[in-house]
Parts: sequence; structure tokens; C-alpha cells
Amino acid sequence: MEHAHATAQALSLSLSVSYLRYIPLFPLLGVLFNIFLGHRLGRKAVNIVSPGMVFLSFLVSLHAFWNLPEGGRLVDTMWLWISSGTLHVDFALQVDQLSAMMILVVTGVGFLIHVYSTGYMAHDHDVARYFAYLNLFTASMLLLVLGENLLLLFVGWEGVGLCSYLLIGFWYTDDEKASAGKKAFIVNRVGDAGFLLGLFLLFWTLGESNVWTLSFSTIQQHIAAVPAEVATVICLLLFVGAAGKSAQIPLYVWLPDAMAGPTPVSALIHAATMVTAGIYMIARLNFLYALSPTALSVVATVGAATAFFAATIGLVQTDIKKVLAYSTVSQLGYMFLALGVGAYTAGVFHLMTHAFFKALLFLGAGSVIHGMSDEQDITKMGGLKSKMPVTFWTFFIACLAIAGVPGLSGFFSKDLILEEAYASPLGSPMLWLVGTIGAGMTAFYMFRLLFVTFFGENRASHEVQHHIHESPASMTVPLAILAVLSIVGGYFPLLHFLSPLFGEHHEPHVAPLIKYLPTVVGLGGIALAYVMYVLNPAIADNMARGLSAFHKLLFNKYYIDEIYDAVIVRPIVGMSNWLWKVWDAIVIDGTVNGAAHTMEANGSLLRLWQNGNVQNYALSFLIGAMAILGYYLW
Amino acid sequence: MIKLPPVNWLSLLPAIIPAFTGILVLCWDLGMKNEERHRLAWLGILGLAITAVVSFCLLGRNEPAFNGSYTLDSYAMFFNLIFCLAGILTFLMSIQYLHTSDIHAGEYYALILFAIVGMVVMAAATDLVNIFLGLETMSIAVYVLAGIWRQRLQSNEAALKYFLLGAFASGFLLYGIALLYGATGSIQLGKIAMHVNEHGASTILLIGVAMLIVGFGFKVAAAPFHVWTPDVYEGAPTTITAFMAVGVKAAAFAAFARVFLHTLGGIHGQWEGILWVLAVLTMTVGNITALVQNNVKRMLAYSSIAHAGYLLVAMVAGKELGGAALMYYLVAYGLMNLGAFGVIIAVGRRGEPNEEFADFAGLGFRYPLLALAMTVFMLSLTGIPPLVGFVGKFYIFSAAVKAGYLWLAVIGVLNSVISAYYYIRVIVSMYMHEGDKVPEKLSARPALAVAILIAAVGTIWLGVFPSASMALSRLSFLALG
Amino acid sequence: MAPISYHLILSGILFTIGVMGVLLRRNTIIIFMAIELMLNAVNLSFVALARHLGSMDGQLIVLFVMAVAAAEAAVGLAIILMVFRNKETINADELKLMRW
Amino acid sequence: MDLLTFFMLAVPLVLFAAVVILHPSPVYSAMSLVVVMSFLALYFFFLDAHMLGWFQIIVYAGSIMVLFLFVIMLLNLQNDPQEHQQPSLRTASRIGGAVLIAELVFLFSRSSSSEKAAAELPEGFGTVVALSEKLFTDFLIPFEITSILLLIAAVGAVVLAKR
Repeated sequence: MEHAHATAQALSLSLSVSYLRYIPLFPLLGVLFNIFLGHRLGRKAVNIVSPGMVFLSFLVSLHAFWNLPEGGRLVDTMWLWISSGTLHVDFALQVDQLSAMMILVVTGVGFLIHVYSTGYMAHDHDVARYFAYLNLFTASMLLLVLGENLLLLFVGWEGVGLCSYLLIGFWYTDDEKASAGKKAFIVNRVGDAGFLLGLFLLFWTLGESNVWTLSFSTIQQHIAAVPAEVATVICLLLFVGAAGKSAQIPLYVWLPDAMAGPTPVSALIHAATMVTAGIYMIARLNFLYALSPTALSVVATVGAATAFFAATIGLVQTDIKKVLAYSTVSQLGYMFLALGVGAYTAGVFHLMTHAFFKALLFLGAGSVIHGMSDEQDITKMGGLKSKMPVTFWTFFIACLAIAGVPGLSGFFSKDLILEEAYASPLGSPMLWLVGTIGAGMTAFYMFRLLFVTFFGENRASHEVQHHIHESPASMTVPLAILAVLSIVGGYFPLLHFLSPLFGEHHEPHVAPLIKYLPTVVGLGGIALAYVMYVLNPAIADNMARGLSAFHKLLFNKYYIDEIYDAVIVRPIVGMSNWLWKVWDAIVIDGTVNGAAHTMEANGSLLRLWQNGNVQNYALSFLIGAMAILGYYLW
Repeated sequence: MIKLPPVNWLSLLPAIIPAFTGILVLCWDLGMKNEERHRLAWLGILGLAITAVVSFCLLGRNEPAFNGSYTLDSYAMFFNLIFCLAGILTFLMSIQYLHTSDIHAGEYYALILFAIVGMVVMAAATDLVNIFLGLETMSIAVYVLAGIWRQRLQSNEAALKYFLLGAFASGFLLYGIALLYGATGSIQLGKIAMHVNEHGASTILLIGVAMLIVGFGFKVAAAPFHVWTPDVYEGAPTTITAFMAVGVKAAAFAAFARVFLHTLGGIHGQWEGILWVLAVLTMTVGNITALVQNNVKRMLAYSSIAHAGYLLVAMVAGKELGGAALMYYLVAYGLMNLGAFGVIIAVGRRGEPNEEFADFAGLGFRYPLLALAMTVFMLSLTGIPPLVGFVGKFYIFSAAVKAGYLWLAVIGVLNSVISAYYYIRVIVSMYMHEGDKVPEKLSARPALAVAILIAAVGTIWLGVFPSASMALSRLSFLALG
Repeated sequence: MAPISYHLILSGILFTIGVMGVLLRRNTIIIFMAIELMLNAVNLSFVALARHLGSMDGQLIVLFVMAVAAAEAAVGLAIILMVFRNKETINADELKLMRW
Repeated sequence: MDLLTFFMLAVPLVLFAAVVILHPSPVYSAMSLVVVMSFLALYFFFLDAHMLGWFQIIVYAGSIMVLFLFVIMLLNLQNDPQEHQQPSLRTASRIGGAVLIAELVFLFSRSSSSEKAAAELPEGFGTVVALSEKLFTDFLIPFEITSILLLIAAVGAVVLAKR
């Protein structure tokens, strides 16, 4: 009831403004600038204009945020886009509470990433093109979240997909390029097909009751006209699209490939743009998903499964960016888990906090890679703590945040998700349990990454060691700002702020065990990582006395390693190998490439038809004529 | 003494202007030096521009002429604009293309103009004889144009294949006309429509409809009558391929849609099933076969088959929305396709056509603007918003959805998903592979650059601001009555 | 008077013979002649229908079909001549430069 | 046209049409086509299309076929021992042709049950006067288009066939 009330209120208050258009327009101008003038005006101009454009749209976003009416929205209708008969689609942008949060994150984090890039790409020869992509990425994402209708959302949707494809293909060497690009592209197109089919089905279903519209507010007004079983199909189709963009099982495979791009781009993809599109879309269409508990439970299950499996894969990766990539997949799983149990607020909350600390993690990783002369393998790092202090401390804060250490942003959002997973009418103890184990693994692998990278002895070659240096200010300042955001992000009153859309937030009532266990498990994971990667070699005795539960297991290095190997590593390596190699390589690659092969085989078969002989063509005519006449005969 | 009927000159004007321009071109050509012959193209462009302006001014006038065998309506005028667009862009591209070939300019330009006369007649014809004669006028001119590069074996072969199959298909079309005449007692579309609405469909009429579908199916390249398309498109001079892919197809659809959506609209149920199957077959065959092509020109030929499939979806959807979507999509398709062929011409050089995918490698680094234009065309053909191809596809599929053909829209969406694969391959080649092919500087070929620019700007502009042209296409289709 | 369906069937048979000629012969001139046969079969339909309906339209159409046939013959034979000059053959199955 | 006349014309038409597409010699094919066209002219006479019958002889059998024969002679085409197509295509086209004939015959004969009697002929049906009156009134546009068509044919033939 409350929800419905809030909805009505949101619709009643739409303020018409005309400045929202500048939010995506500025980055778009940046794209044009970079394409046409970038090379001529040189690196300095590019370095100023590209982040500057994003900063301008950040300012406009702030303005929109301050002027957002209580419980209402801002609408900027630019022109009538598509118009025919009864169908009208406006080229219109809107800012409501959800969009306001999204644009602030996209432009804010995006701006920091742009600034960081000026330092990171200082030695690249084609910086204009790089910033053109980065600006285009930002502009598309802004269009996606600002769009007032599904079609405009789709414009941004395709835009970010296209950008990711350009970047993936652009940075690969020729050999890998073909298959990686192909994979990313096909996966994204599968998702897009799902999205479009869902869109048309929704369009048609509403049309049955004579409402031909794609505008979110109008759809919401007439949502009652959609029967529940049709809603399920629409929601599932749209979820296929969301899973493609937001890298959920089984469509997550493209995301690790996107690691091939420069690290700041990864940060942009993982934190602020692209992967959050699916979450945003489902949150935006919450009124539609509310019609179908079946679809929601699919979303929740897929989310929980992805959160868990991606975490297991993260445990064994040694490439610093791959660890972060799988961690993104896993965290997105949490967000879908939240959406699936109807806790939209919690999901969006986690989206925001994740944006801060994941951007920070990637930029920190970039700083490490930068300092380590483009080395990405963590087994060849170590001991960077003293050599790159700013990077270390900010990275440390990010790890604390993602591990869910109390007081930091990640703690609040993840905790809320898990509580909702347990307590919500759509939730279940199973979802909570899977999520909690995943949280433990997250803490473990993040700190494993931290310890192996920054602690102990440096294992790199002397030449690389010699060059290790802290990054320039253009890179460390964004790191520091993001670190602050990662700490305080949890204290923003987002839950209340979003209430006009998702209803007033109520703290779920759960038993203390349920409430605190995830945090304990998370801390346990950190402790385990600490023990295994820092303490273990030197102070095994102390451990044995201090940690009674583990003392036997950790008594002796060999013994620990054996246990680690037998209990944790082997099953998990086995599982993740199975998941990663078998599932990923055979099932996903197999079906994707198989589909491509089938297509090509069919294409070759059809080519036989085209054998060049004009008389075979005439025969084809004859067969066609016969068939049509046969149709009438019949 | 026979009393001549009153002549409605106004209705004939869009046909007379290109015809006279063509004759002027032929005459002027006689006393001209070879290096001056580009002036003929400018004369042709002038003629077509005047035709376009006249057609545009005549939009909104809907009056029958010559006892109802010819008409002056917005529908025809809208198509005239498409023909003029196709013709003007073809001329602009030809100025350079003729330098790289051995084609004699005079007859070449004149024949394009005469073909446009045929198209204009087809779009305005409201009786079956005029449709047939318009179609033959256009076709015979295009048969010659396909083979006009006499020294090139592919061009020879393309002309022969196109001619034989075209004449073969004309036989079917004519048979259909005969049976329609036999079944209804008239060759005028208006009277046939009245007869059909009153009496429904007799067996003879249905055989006639079947034969008409074969004949028109050939011209619009609908499967299984599409088989000639790749060979002819590949073999014909590239400018002519572009002209065929856009102009000829638009003209064929003009007559096809007028006859089926208007005249035979009363027996919609009798033919929509067939066109449904043809649409699905056409989209699928076109897209899947395009996947395995290595020649960009040939890939575009298959892609044009696939696009004929989308256009057939609009035909099946029918009614006001489907018809308007058909007309809008023809404009969209025309712009992006002409542009794509323009880029192919730009990449080619004398003696080396450079039409393979590999020949596009590295274009993005050396000719960023040319590659950017090609990217725009490919993305638009894929249906990436907010380019015109997306808006057109959305228009067609929503028309299909609205008319209740949900599955047709689903198949169409899936098909356009597949199509992305081969369009993006061009972009991949341009930006992600190293190549050593160095085309002539585009800045040295201003007319071609202008043609590509017009197409690119149109592709973007009509995608972002489509509503005016959509309204125009809708009003023009409604003029069909 | 023979019923109109007799004429139509005869025309259908002649038309089909023409179609089969297009498919069976590899000499493009003969293929072209088979196409002329198809057109003539259609002309027969037109004339018979004109007689049946008592309207002159059908006969007029035949007149135009003849004009079209003449134009097609001129262009078609020119194309065949051109192909023969360049390739020394006019057999349909030897003209397969472009395929697949 | 009574039934007897019909069959007396139909049988040779079909037979000579078959010769056109079956005889290995291009010249014989062309000559048979001339015969078919002449029979067709007769057929036109019996269907009250007098003027058209003459046109058929003059334009078709006369000019167009002479053009064909001329080209056949020019190319010096001999009988080709392999004149017929590869077996698969041959079989397919025979089956296809048979099916098409069967379908057309079946559909046309089905329609004959609801057939109306032939209309009364107006005065002067099929004469040159009636033909030309129609040509310059109702068919004025097609007449004009034909002029462009023939111009194209002339230009095209010259472009393609000149050395």
C-alpha cells in the first residue's frame, strides 16, 4: 500500500526543466573534441578537456540533485523522437531519486577515473582516442540512466556495449582478439536480444489494452494491465539482458576479457558504468518485477549463485585484475540477490558503495601495475607497502570496505543485503547462507591479494624492483578521494532518499546470530588470509596457542599447507577449475562458439544454393512459384 | 478522328524532367572531350534536384490523372524523393568511379536517368500496364548498366545473369497481370480493388497473386527469388550496385506495396501468410549467408537481402503503420546503404577494387574520417541506436507487434542480432587489424566525399530527429486511400 | 466457343514449357528464346481473356508486351554478344565467375 | 473459336513449343519458335484480335525472331553434344515443370465451374480502328513510356555491342 502511495506521489510531481540535457551532452562534446581536435591540439588540451567535460556534467548533476523536489522528479523533454499514429516516444531525460544517485556516481567516480587516466596514460601515444572512448562510455551510461523511456535506455545500453567491445578488441593482440572479442560480442548480443524481446513483449501487452507507450511513468501507471504470467516472461527476458550487461551466470564470461583494456577503463566499466546497467534497469522497472515473484526468485537465485561461484573463482587467480574482475561479478551477484528478494534499496545501496571501493581497488591495482612496470601477476610482487604508501593505504581501506569490516561503506550495504535475504518475504535462509559464505571468501581473497602484493619480500626481477615508485599526484589524489568515499559512503542517507521509489525502508528484524555472523565470517576470512600469507612462515607456534580452533591445523607449515591444500585449495581449486575451465571453457565457449560454428555451417550450406549457375537460380524461382501455388491449392 | 484526352502535365512532370535531362545528356555527350564528361553528371544532378523539388512541392496533392491509370499522389512523390536521393548520390559517387573504370560516361549517366524515369512511373502507376512498363523501363536500363563495364568479365556475367533472370521473372509478373485482368475484368488498380472488395478472391485471381509475388519477389530480392542478388551486386560496377540496391528496390517496393496493401488489401488474409513465410525466409537466408562472406560488396548484397526481409515484415504488418514503416525504412536503408557503397568505392583504386574484408584492415588508423563514416553506416545497418537503422527497425517491428505479428517481430529481432556479427566484422577490420592498403586521399575526390557526407549526416540526423520524416511517410502512405 | 479455361490451360502449358526450357538448356540464346515463349504464352492468355471479357484492354497490353519483347531482345542479344566476345562461350554453366 | 479449331491450333502449338526447348540445334529451335508464333497469330485471328495477329507476325515472327537468327548465325553456334544440363538439375526441372503444369491445370479447371459465358463483342472489336482509338486515349501514358523504353533499348544495345 505504502509503495503504491509513494508511486502516485512520484508521478504527481514532475518538474519540467531544461538543463538535464547538458549532463550527457558535455561528455559527448568531449568525444567530438577528442576525435576532431584531439590530435591537433595535443596531449595537454586533451588532458584538460576530457576530465573537465565530465566534471561539468558532475556539476549539473549536483544542481539537479539539489533541485530535486521531495518525492518527485525532474523531466527534460527535448523533442518528440519517434512519432507515428498512436505511438509517441519522447527524447526525454528524467532525474528521480534513483537516477540522481546514479548520475552522481557516474559523473563523480567517472571524473576521478578521468583525472587518474591523465596520469596513467601519460606515456601512451594515442591518448585522444583513449579519452574519446572514455567520454563516450560516460555519455552512454548517463543517457542510460537518464532516459525517460525504455527506448532511450536502450540507446545508452547499446552505447556502453559498443564501447566495451571497442576497448576489448582494441587492446588485445591479434590472436586473442578474435576469440575474446567474438565472445564478448556474442554474449552481449544475446543479452540485447533478450532485452529487445522483453521490450516488444511489454509494448505489445500494454498495447492489448490500448496503451502504446515505452515511457517509464506511463508504463507504471498502466502496469495493472499486464497479466502476471506475461509479466514473468517479460521480466525473464529483460533479466537475460541484465545478466548480459551485468555479467551474471551464465553470461558473465565477457567480463574477465574486458580486463584487456587499460586499468582505468576497467575501473570505469566495473564501478560506474556498464555492469551496473542491469541492476539499474531492474531497479527502474521494480513495479514490473513486483508482478512476478517467479521472476524475482530467478533473479535472486542467479544472483546468489553468481556471488558464490565467482568468489570461488576469485580465490585462486593470480592476475591482480582477474581477482578484481571476479570479485566484481561476485558483488554484482549480491546486488541481484537483493533485487531478487525485493530489497531494491539494499541493491542500489550496494551498487553505490561498490562503485566507490571497486573504483578504488582498480585504480589502486592500476597504480601497482604502473609502478611494477606493467606486471600483473601478484606472485611476482610483494613488499610494496613501503614503496607505494599511498597506494597501499587506500587499497587497504578498499579491502576493508569490500570485506565488510564494520564502520566502512561495504559493511552497511552487504549487511543489509544479507539481512534482507534472510528476512524478506521473498528471501530464504539458503540465500543468506550462500551469501554469508561468499562474504567470507570475499574477505579472504581480497586480503590474500593485499598481503601477497604489499607484504613480504618483493619477488620481482631487480630491474623492475629498481623502478618501483609511487604514482604521480594525478593518480594518488583520486585514490585518496575514493578512499574517503569508501569509508563514509555507508553513512549517506540513501535508504531514506530512495524511499519515494521503493517505499520507506524498514530495518529487517533478524536474530543476532543472523545479523552478526556475516561480519564475523568476513573478519575470519581476513584473519585466515593474514595467518596464511603473513604470519604463517614465522610464528606458527604463537598461532597454535593463540587460535585454539585452528592451532592443530596451523601447527606446522607443511601441515597447514596440506590442510589448506586438501580442505580449501584442492576442492576449491578443483571446483573453480571445474567452473572456470570446464564450465567456462566448454559450456560457455562451447555453446557460444558452437552457435557461431553452427551459423557458419549453415551459411556454408546456404552458399551451395548460390552456385553461380543461372539455371539453378531459375530453379529456385520455379520451386518458389510451385510452393506458393501449392499453398493456394491446399 | 480520335479525340485526345486531356493531359495532366503536372502529374507527368516528375517523369518528364529526368527523361529530358537524359536526352540532353546524350546529346551533349556527342561533342564532348573525355575529360569534360564529369559535367554530364552535374547536369544529371541538376535534373534530379529539380525533380526532387518538384516532387516535394507536389506532396499533398492527391489527384488521379489519365482516367485513373496514373496518379499524382503523395505516395508517389515520397518515393520520387527516394529515387532522386539515390540518383544524386549515385551521380556524385560516379564522377570518381568512372575515372577508375573504362565506362563511357555519356550513356552511363543517361541510362541512370532513364532508369529513374521508369521508377517514377512505377511509383505513380495506378494500372497494371503502367506498372509493367515502368518496371521494364527501369529494368532494361539497369540490365545495361550492370554490364556497362564491358571489359570486365564480372560485369558481363552480372548483366547476363540479371537479364536472364529478370526477363524470366517478368514473365511471371506478366502472367500475374494477365490473370488479375482475367479475374477482375480491369487493369486499373482502383477498379480491381473495387472488384476484389465486392467479390473476394476467385481461384484465377489467386493464381495471379501468386505470380505477382514471384515477379515482385524477384525485384525486391525476397527469398527464394533472391539468388541472383549476390552475383549481380558483386559483378556490377559498384555505383550501379548501390543504385540497384536502393533505387530499384525502392521502386519495386513502391509498386509491390501499392498493389498489395491498397489494391489487394481486401484479401489481406489470402496473401499475408505467404509474405510472412517469405519475410522470415528472406531475413534468415540473407543474414546467415552474409556471415560467411569475405567480400564486403557481396556481404552488403546479402545484407540487402536481409533488409528486404525486414521490409517484407512491414508489408505483412500492413495498414497505416506498416506502410509508413516500409516507406521510412526505405529512406533509412537508402541512406546507409549508399553510404556504405560509397566507402567501398573510396577504398577501391583503378585495377584493384579492394573489396575484401582484409582490404579494409587498418583503415581506421590511416583514414579516420572515412572509417568513422563506415562505422556509422555499419552500426546503423546493425540497428544500433540512435542511428536511422535502429529507428527504422524499431518502427517496422513495432508496426508488426501492433498488428499482432509478435512472432514475426521476434524473428526479426533475433535476425538483427545475428546481423551484428558481420557488420561489426568490417569495423573490426578497420580498427583492429594492421593493413597496408592505401586508398587515394579522399580529399582529392570531393564529390565522393560529399556523397558519403550526405549519407552519414542523413543517417545520424534521421536517427536522432526522425519524427518529421516519419510523419511525412505516414501522411504519404495515407494518400493511398 | 471453347471455354476460357481451355485457353488458360493451354497458356499455362506453354508457359511451363518455356520455364522448363530456361531450366533445361545451357545455351543462353535458347534460354532467352524459352523466355520469349513464356511471354507468348501470357499473350495468349491476354487475347483469350480480352475476347472473353469483351474488352480491348487485353489486346492493347499484348501490343505493349511486344514492344517490351523487342526492347528486351535488342538488349538481351547485345548482352549475349558482349559475353561471347569476352568469354568465347555463352553456356550458362560456364558463367560462374561469381558464386557463393 | 469452336473446340475443333482450338485443338487444331493447340496441339501444334504445344508440339512446336516442345521442339523449341528440346531440339539440339539452335537454328531449329529458333525456326520452331517462328512456327509457334505464326500459329499464335492464327490463334489471335480466331479470337477476334485481327490487328494483333498481324502484329504478331510482323513484330514477333518477323523482326524479333530474325534478330535471334541473326545472332545465332553471327556466333556460328553449332549443335552442342552436351547441350543439356547436369542430371540433377534436369530431373529437378522436369519434376518442377510437371508439378507446375499439374497445379496450373488443376487450379484453372477448378475455376471453370463458376465461369461466366463470354461477353457480347462490341462493334469493331479487334480492328485497327478500335485498337488505335484505345491506344491514343486510355493507353496514352503507356504509349509514351514505350518511347523511352525503346530509346533505352537502342542506346543500351549500342553501348553493349559496339567494339
